[in-house]
Amino acid sequence: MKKFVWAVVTVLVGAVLIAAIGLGFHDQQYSSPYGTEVAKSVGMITVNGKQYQHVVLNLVTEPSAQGTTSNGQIIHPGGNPSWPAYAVTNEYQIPANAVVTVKWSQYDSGGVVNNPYFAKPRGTIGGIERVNGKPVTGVAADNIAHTFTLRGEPGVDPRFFLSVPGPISKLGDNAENNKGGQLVQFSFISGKPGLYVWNCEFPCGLSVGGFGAVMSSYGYMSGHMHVV
Amino acid sequence: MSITDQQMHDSHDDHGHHGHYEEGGNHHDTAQEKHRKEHMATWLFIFGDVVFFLLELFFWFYLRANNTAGMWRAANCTPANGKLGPTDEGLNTCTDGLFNPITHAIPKANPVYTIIVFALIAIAAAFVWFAEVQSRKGATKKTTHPLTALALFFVLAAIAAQFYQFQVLPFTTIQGTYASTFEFYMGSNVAHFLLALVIVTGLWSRSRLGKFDNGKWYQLHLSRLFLVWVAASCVILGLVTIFFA
Amino acid sequence: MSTIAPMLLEDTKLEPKAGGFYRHQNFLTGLIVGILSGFIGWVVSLALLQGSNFGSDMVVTVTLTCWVIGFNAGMGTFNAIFRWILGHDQNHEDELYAAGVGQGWKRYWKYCTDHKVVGTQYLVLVMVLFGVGGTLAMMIRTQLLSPNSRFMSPETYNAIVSIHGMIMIIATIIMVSGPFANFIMPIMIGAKDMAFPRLNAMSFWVVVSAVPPILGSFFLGGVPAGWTTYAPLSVQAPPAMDAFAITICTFVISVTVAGINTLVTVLTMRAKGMTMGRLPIFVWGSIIAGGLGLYAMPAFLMAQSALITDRVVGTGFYVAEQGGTGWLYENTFWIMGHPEVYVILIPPVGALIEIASTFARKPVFGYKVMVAGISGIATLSIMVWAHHMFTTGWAPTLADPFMLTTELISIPTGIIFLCMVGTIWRGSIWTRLPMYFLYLFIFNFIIGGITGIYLSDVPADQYFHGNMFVTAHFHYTLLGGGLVGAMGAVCYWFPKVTSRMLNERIGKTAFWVVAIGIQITYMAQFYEGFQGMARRVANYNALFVDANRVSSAGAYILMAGMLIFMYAIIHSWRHGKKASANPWHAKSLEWMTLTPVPLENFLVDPVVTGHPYGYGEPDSKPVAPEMPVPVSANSGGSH
Amino acid sequence: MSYEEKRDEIAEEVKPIVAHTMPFHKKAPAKVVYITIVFTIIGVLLALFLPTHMFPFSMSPEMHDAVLTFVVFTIAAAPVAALVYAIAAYSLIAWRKKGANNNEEPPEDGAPSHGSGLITSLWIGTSVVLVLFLLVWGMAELSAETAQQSNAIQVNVTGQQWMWTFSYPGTGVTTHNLILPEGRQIDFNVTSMDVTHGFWPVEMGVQIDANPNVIDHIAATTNRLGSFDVRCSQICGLYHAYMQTKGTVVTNAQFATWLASQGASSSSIQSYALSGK
Repeated sequence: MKKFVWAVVTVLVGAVLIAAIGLGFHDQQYSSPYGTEVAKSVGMITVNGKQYQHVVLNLVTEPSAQGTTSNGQIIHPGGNPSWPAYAVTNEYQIPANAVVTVKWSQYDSGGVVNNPYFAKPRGTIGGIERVNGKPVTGVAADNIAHTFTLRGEPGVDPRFFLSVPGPISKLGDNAENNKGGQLVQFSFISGKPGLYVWNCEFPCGLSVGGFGAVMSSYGYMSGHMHVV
Repeated sequence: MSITDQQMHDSHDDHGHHGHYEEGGNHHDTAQEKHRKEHMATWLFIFGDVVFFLLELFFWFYLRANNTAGMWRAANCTPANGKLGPTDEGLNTCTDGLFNPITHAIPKANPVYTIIVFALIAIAAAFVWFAEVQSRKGATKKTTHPLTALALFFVLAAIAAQFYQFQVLPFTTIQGTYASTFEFYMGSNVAHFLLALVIVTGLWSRSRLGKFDNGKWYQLHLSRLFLVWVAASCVILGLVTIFFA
Repeated sequence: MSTIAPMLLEDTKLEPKAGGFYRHQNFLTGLIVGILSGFIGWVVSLALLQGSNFGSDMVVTVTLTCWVIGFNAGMGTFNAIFRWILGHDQNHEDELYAAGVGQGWKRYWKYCTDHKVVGTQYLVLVMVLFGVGGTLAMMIRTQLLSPNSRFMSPETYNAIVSIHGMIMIIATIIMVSGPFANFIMPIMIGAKDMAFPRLNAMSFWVVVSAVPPILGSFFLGGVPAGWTTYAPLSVQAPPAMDAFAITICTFVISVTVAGINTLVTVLTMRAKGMTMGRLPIFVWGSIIAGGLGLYAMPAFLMAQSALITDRVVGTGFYVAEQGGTGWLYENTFWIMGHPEVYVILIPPVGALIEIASTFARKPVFGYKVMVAGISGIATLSIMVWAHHMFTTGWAPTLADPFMLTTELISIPTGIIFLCMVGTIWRGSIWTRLPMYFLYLFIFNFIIGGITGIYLSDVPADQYFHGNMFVTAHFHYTLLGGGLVGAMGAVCYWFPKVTSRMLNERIGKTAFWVVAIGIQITYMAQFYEGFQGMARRVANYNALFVDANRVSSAGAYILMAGMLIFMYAIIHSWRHGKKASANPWHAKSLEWMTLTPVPLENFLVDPVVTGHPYGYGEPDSKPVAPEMPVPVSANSGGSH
Repeated sequence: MSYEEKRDEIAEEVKPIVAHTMPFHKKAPAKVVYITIVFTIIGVLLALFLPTHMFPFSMSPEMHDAVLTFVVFTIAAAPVAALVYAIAAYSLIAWRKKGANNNEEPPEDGAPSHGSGLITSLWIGTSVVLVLFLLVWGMAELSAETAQQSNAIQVNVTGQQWMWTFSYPGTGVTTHNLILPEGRQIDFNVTSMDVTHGFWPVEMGVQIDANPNVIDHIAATTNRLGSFDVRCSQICGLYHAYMQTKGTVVTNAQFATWLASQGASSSSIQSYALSGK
């Protein structure tokens, strides 16, 4: 009998140990210290004869993850200074079935996107985006810094899709944090409630396809969109 | 049931010729058993190395067959056409390994250095073989020591020549799969030569101490087996790089 | 009787000779020298290489290579080579010291040449590796408890999937070949040790040095490419991939050395009368697996060293832009990968045949057919690699021939089943713990084998490939078959290895929990596969949630079972009932010597007069359980 | 002391365990056959009725082939598995013995048989026949699937980290949601921008890797309206799990309308629809 008590104790100790290791793996994730950026409501809007709640979400892309934003916050404490990043967090929250207007300040340099499909805005209202206030149906495929590509998660709404390219900084290859910004503005109608992922489809990393390094590391050019 | 003579004979060789083998070694064994084991192990090691070697050849011929452009890049990857586009969406830039576009033709390796390298290691193997033959004839360290010293010299020369070839190659590893495979072959030569260096240094040092005197030739024999294989693999790789470039 | 070799029976103190620094080397010096050497490598490479192309990959590669070399230098792996070069060959006393005489428990932390010490070291290492791999498996199943799980990021999830896979592959390759082909196999053939005791110790400590790099990969960005690390994804991966590849290259050295050692031992060191026709099936399994490893591992070395050069010096073997192709990696990898599956499986199958014969109290059914079957599997396994590549687009015209060779493997596999159930048939089934695992093996391996048939067929494989069905299939074979067989082997040889009996009540509890856990976990995964869930995904469609929850629940049960089994081992090792020399009244040679087994195994050189399965034979010679018997005393059953 | 003397001395000291020849169990084989038949029937019934509940809805003859192959192979394998299970189970039930001394000592020995050439030959012969059947079945299915049909159309599939894009050559239309016309053989030309991906339109029952700088071909025929999943079956990095999308099979008229709505000219739609080889 005593042996069986000890066997149970072993199982419990093992389970606790494994759970502790699990927490270790868990804690290193989703580690943006700045929490979730929530879109601000700006009233109601009518699109195609239908009334929606209208919210505004601010995005920033910076060329150096270890630099600071215009608020003086370090984007990725301890991050690689040569890696670009979405600032200051990579977690966003928008309401479901609402019109979301995104104001995206893009400060990074760039080049040719792998697939010209991503040089055009996809899934935005009217199929357009505004670059510094000017409506355009796309950015030249060799003038792209990043894209904001949002898709429905497998469990939520796999048909939901949004992708918008951002042109390279006005400073070109000498891009600096918070300098030479391009303001990209676009609106889309959000999908069902749930957790969506977004990432960048511009090859801003190293190695094969430009998708190594920063692009394979979660939290710089990738993150979550909470649709509530 | 009694043990028959045949069964007694099955697993025990006769114990008669200790004189031909070096004494000592594993406390379980007679020298002859030790020789038999090490002989078998040497061949098994060579077997594993042969598998690796055949795969090296496979890499060479597979990549060569797969690519038609200079330096074995993809067929459409020529200086004139900087894009790889299997479908109309494809915009993979045709680059070297560092994202630089390919803009000029690159010469292939000079076979002279390849020949020098495999000649040197073959000579080293030949000296070890000669030392073994002499030792089998009962030679003393007066003969084996100079011979192994010469072998050591040629192994070192082969290593130096191989590194020199690295220096004078007209291409670098990143410039196409011909360059990659060629330099991989050279790397595998270096690895072999370093192993040979350890062995031949041992032979040289031990022959100086007279360890191969009085017909104790078996370590020379095993070393010779391996060195001949190293030389053979180097020669075959070299000829492949020359005739199937 | 005890006058034959008193020095070997008693734990005689051998005083270290003054000045022999190599006698003071142990795991601690290995760690110190390894870390120091790695640190120096890091500093130097950082100064010289960082900032150049592929800089961080170079730094990681140099640092970890320095660690591996340094650890082994500190451990004493290279001593023999230096001594050979200098002409200071070991004398008899040195060898006794190296074999651990007079060092008590400390010898387990040393470069000890005694095959029994090495076997025990391997047993502990295997348990540790299964603990690590199992913990990672629990992470995976926890992440998959729900769709949109936020337990881990996809990056960490991919890293865990990859390292779980590789750790488990390493652990399963050595799970029987390590402990039992080292501890038991030489005794089974009546040898005094392995053919090359120093290489034997080397094979162990080299694996030990290979473990930290692969675990370190978690701190280097994680390996995102699965255990197969298909290029070019693995070329794109973070520096963790360099650590992974260094682990593989190091591990290959260990398996190669161990394979050579096993083959030479069996081919040259059999006792008098131990003809090849009298070898226990386990010994056949060990040498066939050893030989197969000798064929497979160089291919792994080739695949991974070309990957390292792609990452570190910019060669283009697998990079399309430079003219390379991932198919080259895939071919080379599976030329290793399929034989490797049988390197894993054949030794446990051999052990289970021993168990079947001992606990059914019957000779092995069709000894020669069984050996032919195992050899047939090994031979065919080198000709089937491209069935892993049916859907890669490589050489579609080769689908038919590879379908043929793959399906042919079911013939020798069928023979193994025939011999197993044939041995049980009309036996006296003695239901001790090892026999339970034989039954579980038969149950699981039939499922694993039959699900393999669908995967061998190209039209069906086009649905099941890259799908959870494959995951469930190979877990049924490697865990449900291989690991279960290894657990049976642990139970069977536990008394010989530890001198104590395994507590069967705890063991049987563990058995039932494990058996049920396996069925729940992997049946649910088959179901996910039918439904169409892809492998290695951090997130899945809500449609799969039920099957995933069942599978995770099963995995937790499995974890509990494994922990109970671990407790049974640890408890029995410390407090178990003292074992007699031959508690199973078995007839093979390892039971004919004392427990604990003395150095050099036998007090009198054994002479074998028959095959080891003489159960139920009228002229069977008596078996002396506790005696230092000089004879495998059973008759030569004619066959 | 010589070896023989020592051995004889030990042999005298130890009490021999009496070998026991088990009586021949006349009815055992018949009973095993009964159990085998029962197990086989269970297996066949499961094979016949379970797959329809497990596999997703079939959208193509290729998927139908995969399910059919699963059923047929299960039926072929059922008797083999049943026989092994029956022998193991029967042996355990009929010949299980508790050992002496509270199960510490083994029971008496079993039948000293070393095997049977007849049974072994029968077993191997049967496996050879089964393997031949599997092979012939597989080859027949494979050649049927790879046959080119006259109404085939081309679809270019591009995998990249971590998206699928599909284009219809000549029309200039590119999409991330795969739209296919009904009743056509679709020739997928699959390639990748970066690493290896696995193009897997799940309910279409086919699968092929997308490799950089190579075009792989796979064909499937749409024989039903509806939607299906497209997943990546080859681990491809960070967002591998998210690299999936929906496909839809629509009527030919709807398909043409959709192409037009995406900006394809009517002449390009016309020539695309006739693009089959």
